[in-house]
Amino acid sequence: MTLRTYVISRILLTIPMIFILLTMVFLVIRVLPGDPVLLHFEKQENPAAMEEMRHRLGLDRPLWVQYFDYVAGLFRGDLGESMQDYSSVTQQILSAFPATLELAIFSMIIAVSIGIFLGVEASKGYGKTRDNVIRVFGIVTYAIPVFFLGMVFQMVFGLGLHWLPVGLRLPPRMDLPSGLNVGSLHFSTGLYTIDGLLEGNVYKFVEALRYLALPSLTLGLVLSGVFIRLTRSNMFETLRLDYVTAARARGLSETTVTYGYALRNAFLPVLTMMGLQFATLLGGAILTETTFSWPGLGRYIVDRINFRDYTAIQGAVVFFGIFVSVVSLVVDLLYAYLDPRIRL
Amino acid sequence: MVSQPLLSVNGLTVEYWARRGKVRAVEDVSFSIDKSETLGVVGESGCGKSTLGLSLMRLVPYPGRIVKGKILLKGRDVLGFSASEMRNLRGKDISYVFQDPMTSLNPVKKIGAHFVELIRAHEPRVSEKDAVVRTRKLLRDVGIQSERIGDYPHQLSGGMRQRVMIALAIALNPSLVIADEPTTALDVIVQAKILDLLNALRDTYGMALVLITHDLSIVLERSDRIIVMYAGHMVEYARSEDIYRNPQHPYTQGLLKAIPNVELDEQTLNAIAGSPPDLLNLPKGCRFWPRCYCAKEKCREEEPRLTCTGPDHYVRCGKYEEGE
Amino acid sequence: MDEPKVKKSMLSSLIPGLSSLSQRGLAGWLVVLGFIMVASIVVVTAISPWVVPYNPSQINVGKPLLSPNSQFLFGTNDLGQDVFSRVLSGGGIMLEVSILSVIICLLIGVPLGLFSSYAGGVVDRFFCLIMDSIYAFPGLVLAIAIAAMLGRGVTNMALSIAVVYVPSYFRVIRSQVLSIKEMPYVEAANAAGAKGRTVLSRYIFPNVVPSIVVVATVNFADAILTAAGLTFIGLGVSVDIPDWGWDLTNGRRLLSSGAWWVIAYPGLMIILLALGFTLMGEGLSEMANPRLRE
Amino acid sequence: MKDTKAIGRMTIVGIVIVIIIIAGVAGYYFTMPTTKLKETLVMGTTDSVESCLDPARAYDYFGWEIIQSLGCGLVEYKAGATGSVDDIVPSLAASWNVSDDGLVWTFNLKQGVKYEDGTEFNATHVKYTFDRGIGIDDEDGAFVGIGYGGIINNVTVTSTYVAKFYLKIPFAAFLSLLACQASYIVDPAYAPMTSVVVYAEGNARGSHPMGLGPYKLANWTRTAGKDYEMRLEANANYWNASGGYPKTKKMILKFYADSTGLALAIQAQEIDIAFRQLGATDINTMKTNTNLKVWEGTGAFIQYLVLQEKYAPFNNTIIRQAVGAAINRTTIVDTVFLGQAQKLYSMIPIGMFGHTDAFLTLGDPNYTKTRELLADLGYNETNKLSFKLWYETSGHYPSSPQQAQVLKSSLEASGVIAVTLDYADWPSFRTHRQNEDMDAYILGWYPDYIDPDDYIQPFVDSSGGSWIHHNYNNSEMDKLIAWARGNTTAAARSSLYSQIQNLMVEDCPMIPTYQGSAYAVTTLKIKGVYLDITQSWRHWLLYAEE
Repeated sequence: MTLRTYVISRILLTIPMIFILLTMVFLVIRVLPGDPVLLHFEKQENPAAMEEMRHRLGLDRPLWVQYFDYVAGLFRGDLGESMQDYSSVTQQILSAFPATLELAIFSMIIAVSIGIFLGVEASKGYGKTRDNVIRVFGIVTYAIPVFFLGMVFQMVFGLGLHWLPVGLRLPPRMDLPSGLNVGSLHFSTGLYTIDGLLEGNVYKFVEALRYLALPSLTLGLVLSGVFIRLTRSNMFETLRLDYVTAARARGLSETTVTYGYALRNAFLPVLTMMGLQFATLLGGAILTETTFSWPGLGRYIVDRINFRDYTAIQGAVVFFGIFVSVVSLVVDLLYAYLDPRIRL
Repeated sequence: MVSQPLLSVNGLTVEYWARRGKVRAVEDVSFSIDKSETLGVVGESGCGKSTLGLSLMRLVPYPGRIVKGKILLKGRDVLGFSASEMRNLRGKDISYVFQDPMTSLNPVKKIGAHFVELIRAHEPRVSEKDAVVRTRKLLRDVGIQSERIGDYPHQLSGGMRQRVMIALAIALNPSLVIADEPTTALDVIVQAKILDLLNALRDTYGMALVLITHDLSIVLERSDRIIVMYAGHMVEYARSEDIYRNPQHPYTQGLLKAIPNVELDEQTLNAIAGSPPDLLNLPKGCRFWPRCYCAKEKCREEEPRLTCTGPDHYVRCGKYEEGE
Repeated sequence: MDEPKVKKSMLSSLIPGLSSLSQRGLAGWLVVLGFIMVASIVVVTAISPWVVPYNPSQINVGKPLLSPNSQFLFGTNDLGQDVFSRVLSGGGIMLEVSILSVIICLLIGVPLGLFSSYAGGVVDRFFCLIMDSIYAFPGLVLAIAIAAMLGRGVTNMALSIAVVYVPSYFRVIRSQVLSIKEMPYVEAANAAGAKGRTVLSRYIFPNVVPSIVVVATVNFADAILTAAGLTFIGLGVSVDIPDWGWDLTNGRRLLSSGAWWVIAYPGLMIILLALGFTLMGEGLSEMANPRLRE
Repeated sequence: MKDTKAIGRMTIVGIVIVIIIIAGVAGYYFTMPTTKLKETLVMGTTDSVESCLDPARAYDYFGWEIIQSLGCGLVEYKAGATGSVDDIVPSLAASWNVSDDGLVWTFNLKQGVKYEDGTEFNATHVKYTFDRGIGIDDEDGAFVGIGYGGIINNVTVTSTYVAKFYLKIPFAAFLSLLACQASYIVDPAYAPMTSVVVYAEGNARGSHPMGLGPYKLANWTRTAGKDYEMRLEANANYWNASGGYPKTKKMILKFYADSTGLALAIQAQEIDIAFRQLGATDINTMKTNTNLKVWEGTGAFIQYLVLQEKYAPFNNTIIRQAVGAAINRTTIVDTVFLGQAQKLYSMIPIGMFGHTDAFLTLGDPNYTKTRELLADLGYNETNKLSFKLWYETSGHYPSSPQQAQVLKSSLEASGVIAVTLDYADWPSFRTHRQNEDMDAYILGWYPDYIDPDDYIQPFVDSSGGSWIHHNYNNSEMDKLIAWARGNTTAAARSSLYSQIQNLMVEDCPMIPTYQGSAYAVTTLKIKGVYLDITQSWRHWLLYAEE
């Protein structure tokens, strides 16, 4: 099948999934017990006020109407207004997202590079000590609660050795990076590392990295196990394939054989796994953000749960869902592009 | 007269160390090849002929290893080579054509890339451009339009891929090419073509050829000498016409009988009864006796030695041991 | 005719595996090791009421925040409770939640998987779509949302975790069934006109069991970690029951005062438990489908 | 030449890399900020503005803290106040007087006071402020919460600089009410009459209606509905600018998710000031830290145990007293707060006039009394009085789970009481309170205005205390409260309050447990920290000393 048809079908597949997801979240939030409006008020002595709010949030309408409003709103990119301070949930989420994105990207980079490196190392000898050690390492990292690892890092590298900061995204005294400013036009990504560079301020960039180090290392390490395992097994499979032996028989160097032949083919499954693991990663991000007081979406959800801010929780969860689906879509398309057998 | 052979193998023994014990896939094999001559290696699957082929390039897959023997290429002991020396040797002095062309090319690399990579790995000073030029010529030599240089393996037919493999094998015109069942994965018409191509190239490039196959008929007319292997042993080693006219080992005779003979209108095709032994628990004595029509008490007791029964004719069978 | 043979080959991947572990190399040892870890933790938690040196919920058994010493092996927490006693008896919640959630998953995922894949066609496609969309979703996020809506308590935690992991059961079962459906003896049975239910229960289900065991084992670890996560963001259980999850959460406030022992020990226990199950799962799965065995 | 081509590529790559590295290192040192500005202080907190900075709605500690720096009231408490009326000093009002019936208050305003944008302040703005606050009648807001509508009848402007307040009831605590941040004057130019001013991204000035305060809001960034960064800059038009206020020109406020983050930051000296809410253990560790100064102050925050009188067991006064006698306040203060709090035996905080240790008569604890009281009702070691004690888990009050555990153990120490703990996040907790389905629950109270009335009327007055839903009402109590409110002489009021407190002990509708102390931690060079009973955090008095 051609790339075009593949892309189209893949996108078509994504749409119903997102819809199911939306519906699921809606049901979870609306159908499960608890009256959001009641929960909002300190004193519930003024039924008029509660009615007014119920109306304002459209909760006085029948469920199916609410559902359609909600879906329609989503298409307008409107996730409703926070029940705690009536401000736009969309705006709140977008303001929190860059922090999460930055954390996610760096964690993923760390996880994948650790995973691939160790996976390849392990694959250099099945059942040898090195292999087993790496394997066990992978299994152990998988079994560590991410927030526990985070706290340990905070204690060791933050409190103990004073190497790295353990909270926030930049030193308190430092102004937030402004991003790119050319004359009147202003462009910033909200990713402090990138904005720092755009601003041409290397110091900020470095600081941003320092503050990013522990959180992303924590999350990346916990996630690396999956990639180690996957790379390892794929490497073993590809390393036994004829074309690898053939390459050796042509006298190509081990590096070329391992990376150019074995890994290049073992990498595609790893790529798909990246797509899948992104979901896990965002889950872990919630806990990591809470541990490192990282001002991202994860902490947003946790805060809102404490406020019982239904619209916000719903919005954030949906946003996560859509984001993940989009990422996995992109990854799959990338896969299709990278794998010549699908491309064409 | 003592002219040094291109490759001479002496008492080569290869073992696989599986969890359940050691397996001798190749045991005490000795032979030699001269420049631009063809050696056929024949035997049922699992007789160790592929292992033999690979071991010549020290590519025996884990957990196998060469435990005994000597491999002399132009007088230099290959087993003594360092890793880098081996790399230089592989593909440049000896090259290998694998059984299944479908899986022998890197699916994510273009055809051309394979060549360029190979050439520049061995001749780093060659520029990309020149490498490409050479590649086009090589492809033409093996009968593929050079436009295919930009294709991916999966875009080529099996036969074409095998041609590519061959082209790769001869790219640095090595003195020896080992072809391991180069045609079994292909359909009959293509088979002949590929084999002829190999022969043609052998003549033009003047290289020696080791042709490994399970099909005696293929090697009979195409090779100068033939090794017949059974259960890791070299049971007979002789010039092909000797093998054809006077096969001495019962197994060889069996193989010959199994070839459909066109001249005879009266067909008596009788395959050898039974199946090769499990290398993990070999029968005591001669490894072939359970299937041998003329097995004697002695065969069950002691393992026969390789005996010379004529000019360049060696057999491993009790019948021909002196004292008979 | 060759039904018994196939059946055996599937099951043998498991039962003899357990019997003759040592020959299974690393895989075998993984299972043994994991089993020992889990078993010992379960036992400790079970007998803890009789062996704890102090009542784990009793405050001020010692001064607050004593570092580990001869009297309090693991030190004391901010309320002067004995960390050691709490570590011994704190596994209850984790185990309850994980066991419960795995049971729920089995009860929902397995039948659904069997049915859907055996029925095939539209039904199958429908279920797959739903399961995939749950599966693709950030598990913890979903669990948190559901748990937050359901409110506190072991059952609710287990439920919210189960929802997230049912798909992984579903998928495994399904892929298994699809392959087994093609097995000659199943087709023979179908040809012989056996009823769908019979085929499912007598021919297919027994062969799915090994992979179910594997999934469940691995899932235990996930369940435990998720439960810990839920507790960490305050969706756990009431504080008068000692619980590692809560101790970790609580210990976080004490981090800045350097009281490492308050979190270290409960943290390690959670790791041990999760690790135990992961090791078992790893070993079992390698036995069930020996891809890389020589 | 083939080679040169190959080599060429390599060298180019190499050169590029080298250049990047050099540029990077150079850039790093070039852009490294030079020594930090003296006139800027960085303060860290775990607080965050809950809804907005508009007095018409803001009803949270931090919202008020900022409002106080951006705005001004007619009167204010002088730094170091103890809560007595004499501590209330003129701010925007130069002087004032009250009619004998206590129903009419007249304020003469300072003249020539300007808003930060230079417009003149006058009496109409006073009227505007209160009409607006009462008019908007925001259910979440302080005007409703405190019940301005029930106190103020209307405000009139008699001349440019004279405003008159007509009250519905004689209200002794009126000055303290005006001193609280909800009564701060708003700038009509920025405060629409009928709607609340909320956070506007990228528009700090438009995000609040104040403008008479020592500071201007230079920048306010919220992410994820929480404060992310705030910058205060001196307001040149502040009426007391001539007096050298604010002492520090710039204030940067940094927001931490939790006490741990804040503690780590101040320990690393990344910030100059850490205020609210550091954990008790953190305070202790920092007391031993020679690079930090720990400031301690009286707190006006109290916590107490509410007993649901709607149904058994606590519909029985004896049982309530029995429980009241079984509270071990020492363990709460020492174990949960490591001594950084005070045992509280009255709803009126220690250090405020009218306070008596009324509940001490029940004992602290007096388990024999508990046993006796319960024995008559047939409770004993075998048949224990058992009930559910609820706590909240949203961090709305400091270390609620710990308190709950301590309370449980102290109650059970009596041997005749069995407590099971249950919890809910704050909103659900509130709803449970409304539904009146919690046997006993922990609540806390930050004062609105600093007066005994604010610690009595909202709790045990049948109308004022209805929000607690403890179903306690006692006409006798209501009468006493009304008198205490109306009376203007401090002496008479304190005697009334002591009667009220004794009556509370008899009825035991709620049991005070402790009074929090306020703590701030700063680096050694920071001066001008005042932690008095008003709970006000006065940014404009803070300064760093060389």
